[in-house]
Amino acid sequence: MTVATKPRPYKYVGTRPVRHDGLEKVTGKARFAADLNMTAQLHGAFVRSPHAHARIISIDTSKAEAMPGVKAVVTGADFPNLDIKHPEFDTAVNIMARDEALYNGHAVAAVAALSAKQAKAAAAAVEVHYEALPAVLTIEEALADDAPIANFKNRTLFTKDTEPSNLASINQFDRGDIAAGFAQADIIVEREFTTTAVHQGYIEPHACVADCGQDGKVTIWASSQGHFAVRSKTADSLGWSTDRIKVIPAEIGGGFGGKTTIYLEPVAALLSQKAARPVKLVMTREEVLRATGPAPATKIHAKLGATTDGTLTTLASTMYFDNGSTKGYSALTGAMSVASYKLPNLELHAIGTVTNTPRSAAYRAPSAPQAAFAVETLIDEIAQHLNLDPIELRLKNAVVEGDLTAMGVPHPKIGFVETLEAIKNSDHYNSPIPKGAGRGVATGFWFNIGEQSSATVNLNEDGTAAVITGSPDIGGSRASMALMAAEELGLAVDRITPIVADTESVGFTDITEGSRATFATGMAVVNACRELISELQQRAATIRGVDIEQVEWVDGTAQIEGQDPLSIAEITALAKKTGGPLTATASLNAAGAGPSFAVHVADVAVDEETGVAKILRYTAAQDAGTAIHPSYVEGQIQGGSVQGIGWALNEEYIYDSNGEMENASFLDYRMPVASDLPMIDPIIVEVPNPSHPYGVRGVGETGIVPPIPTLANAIADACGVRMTALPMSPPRLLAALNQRNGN
Amino acid sequence: MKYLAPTTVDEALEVLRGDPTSQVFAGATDLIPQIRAGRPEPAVLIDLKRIKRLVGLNHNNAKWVVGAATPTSTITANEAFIAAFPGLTEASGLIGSDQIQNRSSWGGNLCNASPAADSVPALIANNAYVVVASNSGERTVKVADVVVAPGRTSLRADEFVVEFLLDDPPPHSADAYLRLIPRTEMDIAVVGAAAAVTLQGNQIAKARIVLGAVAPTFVRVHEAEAALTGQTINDNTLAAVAQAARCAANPIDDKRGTIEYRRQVAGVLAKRAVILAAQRAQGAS
Amino acid sequence: MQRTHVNCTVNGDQVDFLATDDTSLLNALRDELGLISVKEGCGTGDCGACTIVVDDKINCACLMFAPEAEGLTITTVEGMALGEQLHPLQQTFLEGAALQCGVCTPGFLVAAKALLDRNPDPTETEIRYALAGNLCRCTGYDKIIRATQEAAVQMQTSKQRGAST
Amino acid sequence: MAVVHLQADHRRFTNGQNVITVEGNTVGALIDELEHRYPGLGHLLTDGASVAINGELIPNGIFERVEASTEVHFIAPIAGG
Repeated sequence: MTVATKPRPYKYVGTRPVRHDGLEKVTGKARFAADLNMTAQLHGAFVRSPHAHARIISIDTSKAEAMPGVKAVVTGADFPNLDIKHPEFDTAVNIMARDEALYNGHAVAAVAALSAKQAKAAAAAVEVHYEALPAVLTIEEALADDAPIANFKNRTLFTKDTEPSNLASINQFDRGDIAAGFAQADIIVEREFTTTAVHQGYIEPHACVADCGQDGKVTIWASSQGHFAVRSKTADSLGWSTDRIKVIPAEIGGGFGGKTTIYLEPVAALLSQKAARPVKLVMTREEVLRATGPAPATKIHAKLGATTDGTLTTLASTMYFDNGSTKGYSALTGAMSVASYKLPNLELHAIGTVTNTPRSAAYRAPSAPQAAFAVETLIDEIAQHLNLDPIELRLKNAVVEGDLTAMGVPHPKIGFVETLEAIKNSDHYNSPIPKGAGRGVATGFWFNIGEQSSATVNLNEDGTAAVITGSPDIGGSRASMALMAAEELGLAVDRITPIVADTESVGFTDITEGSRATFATGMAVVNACRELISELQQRAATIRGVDIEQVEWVDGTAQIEGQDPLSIAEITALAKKTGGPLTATASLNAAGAGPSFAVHVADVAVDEETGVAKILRYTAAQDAGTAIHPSYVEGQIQGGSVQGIGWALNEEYIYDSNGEMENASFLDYRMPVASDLPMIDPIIVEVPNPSHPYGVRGVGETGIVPPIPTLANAIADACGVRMTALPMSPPRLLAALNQRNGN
Repeated sequence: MKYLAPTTVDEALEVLRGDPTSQVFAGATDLIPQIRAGRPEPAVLIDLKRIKRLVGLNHNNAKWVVGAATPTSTITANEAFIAAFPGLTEASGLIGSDQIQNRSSWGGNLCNASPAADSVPALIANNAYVVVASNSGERTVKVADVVVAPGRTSLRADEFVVEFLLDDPPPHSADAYLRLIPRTEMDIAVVGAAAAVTLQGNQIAKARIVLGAVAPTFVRVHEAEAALTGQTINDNTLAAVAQAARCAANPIDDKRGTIEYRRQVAGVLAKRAVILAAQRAQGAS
Repeated sequence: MQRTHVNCTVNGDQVDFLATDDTSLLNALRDELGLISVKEGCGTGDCGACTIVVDDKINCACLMFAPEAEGLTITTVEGMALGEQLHPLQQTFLEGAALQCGVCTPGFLVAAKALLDRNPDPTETEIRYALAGNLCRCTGYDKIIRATQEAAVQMQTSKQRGAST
Repeated sequence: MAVVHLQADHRRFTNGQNVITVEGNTVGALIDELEHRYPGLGHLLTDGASVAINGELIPNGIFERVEASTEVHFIAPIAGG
């Protein structure tokens, strides 16, 4: 279902063609990184720290090197030591430990051998002498007065501190006067929330193949969200110049933020250089869970005040986000994501911690779901206390264009109110709550970003086209690029081939993250098409012997008054005689990313004897700006919702006292399966972003923000318990029910 | 590692005699993940699925003989078996996804010796036996006596389970199995409870109640059985069943559940399994 | 290292390969036969990305030793289309946008086909449980369930049409 | 000359001031001037902040021209997943 603010004026944009890469994916031909094999290829394996924190005294690789089939071994000593202030310092250290192992699972050496089995055996034969150091595993432990230092190279961001500390970053945002604000409030609710680390859970483990030539140049086939970033991070980690590295994007089997950073590529490149043969590295699922980025665990204290008419006056919150082994921005983005309400008085403290757990990575609207869990729960409680409809209360306080975000900048044109109204008017919200169940509502927001993108559009001799970009396609973006090009050129979408090109075949393009691909790369595609259209007009003028001013471009044809129109195919057929090939390239650093808002509603039944929560019905509305390919916009909304549902109900990192992850498998890291869920009904709201030629906002991230509080609020409605710790798994929910019952 | 697929029990025994560190397997759905997780690799893998006697169900003279390597999906597709043992069917059908169901077997589920195995509480509740083969001949053992500790069975290294024996349930009898997992599929039981009851009029003439995943091995809840015997199903008897199950549970805290949770839910599931089994028994001939 | 010569039928072809005895069938299919649709998402039977049909029943290829394949008939998604004619499920997955990254798609298609072969008219709940052994992290399953329902309808309709002519 | 809005984090450099009028024709010049007046702040604004001009996030801020009435917000960096 789509709710648009005005009728759609487009011929192709907004239609649902079969995606161009679909056929390969339903016939099993699509090549992901682990599917690629090179002649004379070696297989790699890692040696990983069994300690959560240890000094690496020595590494003896001699036994491993002497084993059958072993062709190369690398350790931290083979990598350059970056300056501690280098932006990729932490990435490089995370890829291969130097003198300090920072978490259980941290790579300390790697081996390449003829077979994967030989590599594994050799990795087991690498002798590492560790001196175990005291470890900190939780936010509380990191903050304790006598806490050991988790990472001796960590310096706190946004401070002048030069000594190691367990704080990753400290930030504060404020406006108004919170003391006055709380004094003005008639009702104040205050709670503490905790969440554990969760994983992005992409089904494809990290994989790459690197082939280093005698000239020292390496070609890397990688599954990533951004192959230009793979190139730059690999170059930085190795101290190589960028021109030595070419990265060819393989199909990517899910990322959700987790493949915005790298783990394997510099190691594969170095092993390949040492062995003078191609090297393939593929992580096991256990390695993925133990050694790649989860989303941060959090501890959030929040206090919210409102007047009896439901006006939110004041929010004060202290948010701790655990970055894992190295610093990051998680706390900052978490705190900034609390931006959906006018809230005249605000004070947010955002503190990142460092612990001896895997380095956290971005995960879909990074840090916003945790913050929304806190704030949207408190809003629900206020609505409950004041006996107000939760949507009405939010409508009363919802930000509109010109209202300030948490960081103080005014919002551009946004569709929060429209999205709230879409749920308010939905069949779901107006249906009776099933007997014995509860209903919850919550909202979410994500900024979305622009960044750099490039696109080249080539017209072929027969008038078909290739649209070449540098944005890896993780959720159908190739189809979106083709649709925008089709709309611009007036060319049927199946006559356009969208291509994701390697780092040497298209202009620099930032990572597919921050819901930016359709927005920013789409803008580059549109710009290239527009340049191409001027050229087509020029060629048409030449063919017909008229001035270019007399040529109009209408619906894929050059129109000249009094003459038959010229189609693209007719113009390209004469390209050789009118000036050569028809091609255009555009690059940009996109401004004007439009925030996207989501509002979810869920009906949940709770088995009060076992603590099992079952979702009976789920509806998710989100402002897409404009849905270029509505099916894939719905897919983003549905996928984000279900990741949020998993986070809410069952997903969690469980460490033993030594910091070893106890549930590093898909059996015990419990992501939702099909039978856990109802249909996820999507409602696309369209409030176009004025800064994009087609009004795109970007839809990838916001969908994961509301589910946690939506389900927490539904559970509260169903059985009267306020869940403040994730996951809301059966043992936790039953314990809360027991407490409610006074047991 | 060496793979062998004998076609007779004797051939398999011969291999076992030659190398007692050999590992027999049927579906390998537990074995392969265990090897991946670092369990020592056996020198010889003995695939039992090519031995005809180990695959299939037979129903003769009110007795069921089920090959130890029979895929659980074969068992749960047998209409007569489903009618006779709805609870054991449920339990067998809960061992993993459809993909796993086509590989998993009672023999593997039992000999993996996890206290969380789904089929075993229901087999014990139905008083099942196994035929165990060794070079000194065959012997019959109660399923209840096979698992002695987590990961450990009472079988000797040169023995393996050939088949399961079950009697048809007496008239007015039925069974049920319930388990608690956080998801709806693809999990290991946090608590499992099986009940088999025989009715005489409105009263329970006989009951067997067995818990899984709440102690180092499976727990027969004799007190609950005693509380039911000669009684009707009512709030009092059910409360007694739940109380007895909670007391019988001796669980651990681990990544799958807490002591408190397992104990409490053992009571809930035991009670619900009894209700379900009794309802079925009322409808049974 | 013990290697076994394995003969089996894969996607209708008689094939043979040499496999180290402890190799998983997943690795043998990928490395020896080039069937890259069989993906390793977990290696422990928990994600279904390597779902294949073995003698008419779905299995996780990661939970089989390669020598077990001797004499068996195996089908992967590479063998699902009839020449250029996609299986109705492949068509409805494409048209219904039932895939995003596509890495779990082959496993889902194989599992869904096995379901429809055995139960041509499944309920939504039956589909959800039949596909519970396959993890998808992109779609939230919604469009996969709908595409399977749609394929069931199409297959029923074309069967009826076939029967009436 | 422009009106610069700083976040709470930056105020420790500016004795608590969060709205400051600064001389300069470009964002870069504003940063230089702020660094001159409040040593350490410039580094934070260059490496650890995004820039919004009259409410719109500007990706490559330092060369952006500013006028007397321009509102410049230095805000925390935003990424995505």
